[in-house]
Amino acid sequence: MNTDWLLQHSPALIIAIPLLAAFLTPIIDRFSRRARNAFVVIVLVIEEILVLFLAHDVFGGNTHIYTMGAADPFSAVPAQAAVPVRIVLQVDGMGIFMGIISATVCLAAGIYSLAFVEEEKGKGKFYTLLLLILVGMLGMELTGDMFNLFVFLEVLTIACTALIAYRSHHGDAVEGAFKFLIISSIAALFVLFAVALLYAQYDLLNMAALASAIKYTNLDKIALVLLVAAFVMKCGSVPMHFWTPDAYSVAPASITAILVAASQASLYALFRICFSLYGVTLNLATIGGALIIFGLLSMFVGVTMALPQKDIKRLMAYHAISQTGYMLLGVGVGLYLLAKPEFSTYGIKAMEGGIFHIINHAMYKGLLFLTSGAIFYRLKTRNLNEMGGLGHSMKWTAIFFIIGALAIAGIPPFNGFASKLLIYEAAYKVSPILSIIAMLVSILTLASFVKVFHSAFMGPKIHDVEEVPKSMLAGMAVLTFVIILFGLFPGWVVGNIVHPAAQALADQAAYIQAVVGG
Amino acid sequence: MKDEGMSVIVTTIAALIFPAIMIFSFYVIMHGHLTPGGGFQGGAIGASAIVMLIVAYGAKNVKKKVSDENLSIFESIGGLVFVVVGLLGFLAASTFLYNFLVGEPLFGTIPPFGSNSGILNSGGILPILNIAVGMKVIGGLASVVLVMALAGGDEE
Amino acid sequence: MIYSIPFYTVVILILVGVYAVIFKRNLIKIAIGITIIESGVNLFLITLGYREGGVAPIYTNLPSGIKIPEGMVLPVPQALTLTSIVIGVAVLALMLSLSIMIYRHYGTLDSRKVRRLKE
Amino acid sequence: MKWLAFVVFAAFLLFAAYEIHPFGELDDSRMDDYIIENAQNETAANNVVTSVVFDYRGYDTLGEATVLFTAIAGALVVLRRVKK
Repeated sequence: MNTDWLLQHSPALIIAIPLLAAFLTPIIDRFSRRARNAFVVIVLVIEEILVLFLAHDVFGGNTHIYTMGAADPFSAVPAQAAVPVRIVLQVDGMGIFMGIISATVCLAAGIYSLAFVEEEKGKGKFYTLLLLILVGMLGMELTGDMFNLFVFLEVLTIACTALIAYRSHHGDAVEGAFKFLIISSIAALFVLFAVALLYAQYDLLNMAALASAIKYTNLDKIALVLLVAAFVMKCGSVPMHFWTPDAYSVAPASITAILVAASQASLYALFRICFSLYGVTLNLATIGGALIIFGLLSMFVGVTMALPQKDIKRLMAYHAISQTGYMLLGVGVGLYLLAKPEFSTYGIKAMEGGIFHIINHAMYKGLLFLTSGAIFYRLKTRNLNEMGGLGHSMKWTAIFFIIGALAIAGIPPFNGFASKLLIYEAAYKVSPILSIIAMLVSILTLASFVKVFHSAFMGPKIHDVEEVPKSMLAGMAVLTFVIILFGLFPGWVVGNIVHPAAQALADQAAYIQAVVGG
Repeated sequence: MKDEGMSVIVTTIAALIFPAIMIFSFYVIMHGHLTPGGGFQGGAIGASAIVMLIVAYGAKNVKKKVSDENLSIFESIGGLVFVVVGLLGFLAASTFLYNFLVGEPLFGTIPPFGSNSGILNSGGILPILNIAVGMKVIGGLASVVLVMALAGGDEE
Repeated sequence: MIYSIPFYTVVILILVGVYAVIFKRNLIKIAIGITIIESGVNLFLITLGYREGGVAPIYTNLPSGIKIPEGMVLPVPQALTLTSIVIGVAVLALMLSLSIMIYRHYGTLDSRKVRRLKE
Repeated sequence: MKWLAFVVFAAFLLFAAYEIHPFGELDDSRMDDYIIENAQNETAANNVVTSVVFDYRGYDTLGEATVLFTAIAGALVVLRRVKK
């Protein structure tokens, strides 16, 4: 059991361990609830450690390849064949970066759920599905195969739907889940159709091999349009954003936090398709421009819709749309500038901003949803008008909320500021108007959260409630810790985590080389 | 018609052909590596046998014999077998899901290249995975239909 | 043109499904629409694997005189189709469960009458 | 508006069907030819489709079994009885 062996096999283990645990959970649940809770938390912690362990090596500059079922995991292309035949897991900086997000958010949400989800008959299934969401996200993020991406997209979709509808005795939960499922399955069928179009021409399913063979025929362009449309739908950007508030607001809070990470997995897939599959030879400025427009619209529509909301989770869901806009803006500006040689350093910088914002957003939006869940846990309402004076009794929740709110508004000591600054700087190179709009949205975000804070936590004490249970506080503390850590050392984080991820996306040749060339 | 199920003729015939369908399902699963078919197809056939019982006898009567909980445990075991075989592939040999039984006495006979009449004892891990998936599909589809039938039943 | 009839069939199937999803109000009809789109995509996958005059890629009792590999149809699309059919069944199962719950809460399957969520 | 989207989508699909290779004449089949030729030796099974499903793309099948498991767990969660 040496570390080299573990490192080589960790891509497969990262998928296999939660999957095994998911199959075991219903069986353990029959014997003891306590054992099941301990088991789930231990699995989530092991998962986090494994992901960080692999990430440490990947960020050192190694891209990991793992060929499923082959005699040698590192040779993707068999000796007599010219192309990869089996499914290849390909872990580069960007993939494992998203893996860190997924594992961390699931860990926090898992701990939080111990007390949050009321003890009832279906809780064994709740944890099974939570582990399956983790499997789906990690499967999407580590895979190097188009059809496999589709399969894990479906795992993720179905597990998410089931958990959105977890409180199925409320009609609106089932309804939000139905909407989510319709949109997601149409998106998934688009992806499948696009995969079939690519397969028809090149007889390949491996992304790296496809990227090296692709010829930009009309069919490839159709496939690109379908893929982009599908993943834009799934990540909750503007033209197809209407499922987001419905689904986010009805799910249990811990699941909403995971849903944020899950829609970012779709965002990751979008970036992977644009950069690694279609890559540099495509007209980057066009795609970049499209992403910028999607981003701006999402930012603006999200924040303006958020302002009048009375339901705390709907409000936060609209902010999630607006924050997705920042990520699209950052990466879109990056693409746009990379196409112009004189600005390419700013291009990388913009992408770093966009990618850094992904992890920041997962952390602070996750934290905010968890705090809203804490309020719901005590008051049994999501309506802002019925809240008030909670600052007196729920001190820790209030503190966590302040940290999250300041981070989302981009106030200096917290992590949101670091990533937004990178985006502002680079967007300024494209057009000053972009930066101004981005800042304006930021201010509106702050205003909106000040309003929430005021109506929920300030004022006279009207509700006689206690602080939430310890495990919920622990779940929130995990995310707060990450936020503060990133806020205090943004330079280190950008240099050692975000930069390798951005580099991995921008460098298509290395991505192809890892599978086909080696 | 609600809970009691259908007439005597229907229930008797259903009970008679139930074992035949299950045997056919097992045949399709076991010959998955030789003829068209496999775990999913055979599993779907087996699940349809149970669905036939649900239709003929009524969901409540079936639930007395096999509860949906038990069926979903059955399914979990199928999934576990799949993952464990995958993990064995990588503990015993090289990678996750490696076909480590090729060349071994159990299921390991390599058939002669080209047309042959089929050797049941071949296929490496494929027959085992077929059985695992078959268990999964029988348990899964039957339990979901059972739960839906029960959910639709008690309207009042 | 005449040789591409399977592809046009695929297009028609997908369009029928999309029509049902966009214009129909009944939740069960929407579910059926998604299933039809899915059949279309599955049909597309399986037609991609056809090779002129090919037989099924199974060696058991293979007729003599078949050229390998040119005389066999492609196996990978069949495997992909199998996978996507099962995924479709899974999606359908969940969708129908949700419809049952919606019917239980609202007593209707009409999507216009179910929108209690909007403020 | 809905009709416009529908018509655009239809034109889009028809264009794809027009562009694709004629039925039965493949552009490329390297990966599948390799599988057909080597499946018997590598997986010891006569049925090439089964060897693709469980061996070459066994990981997909694992994912698919997971999808089924997930959906059924989901259906059981959604339809479970909650005491009011």
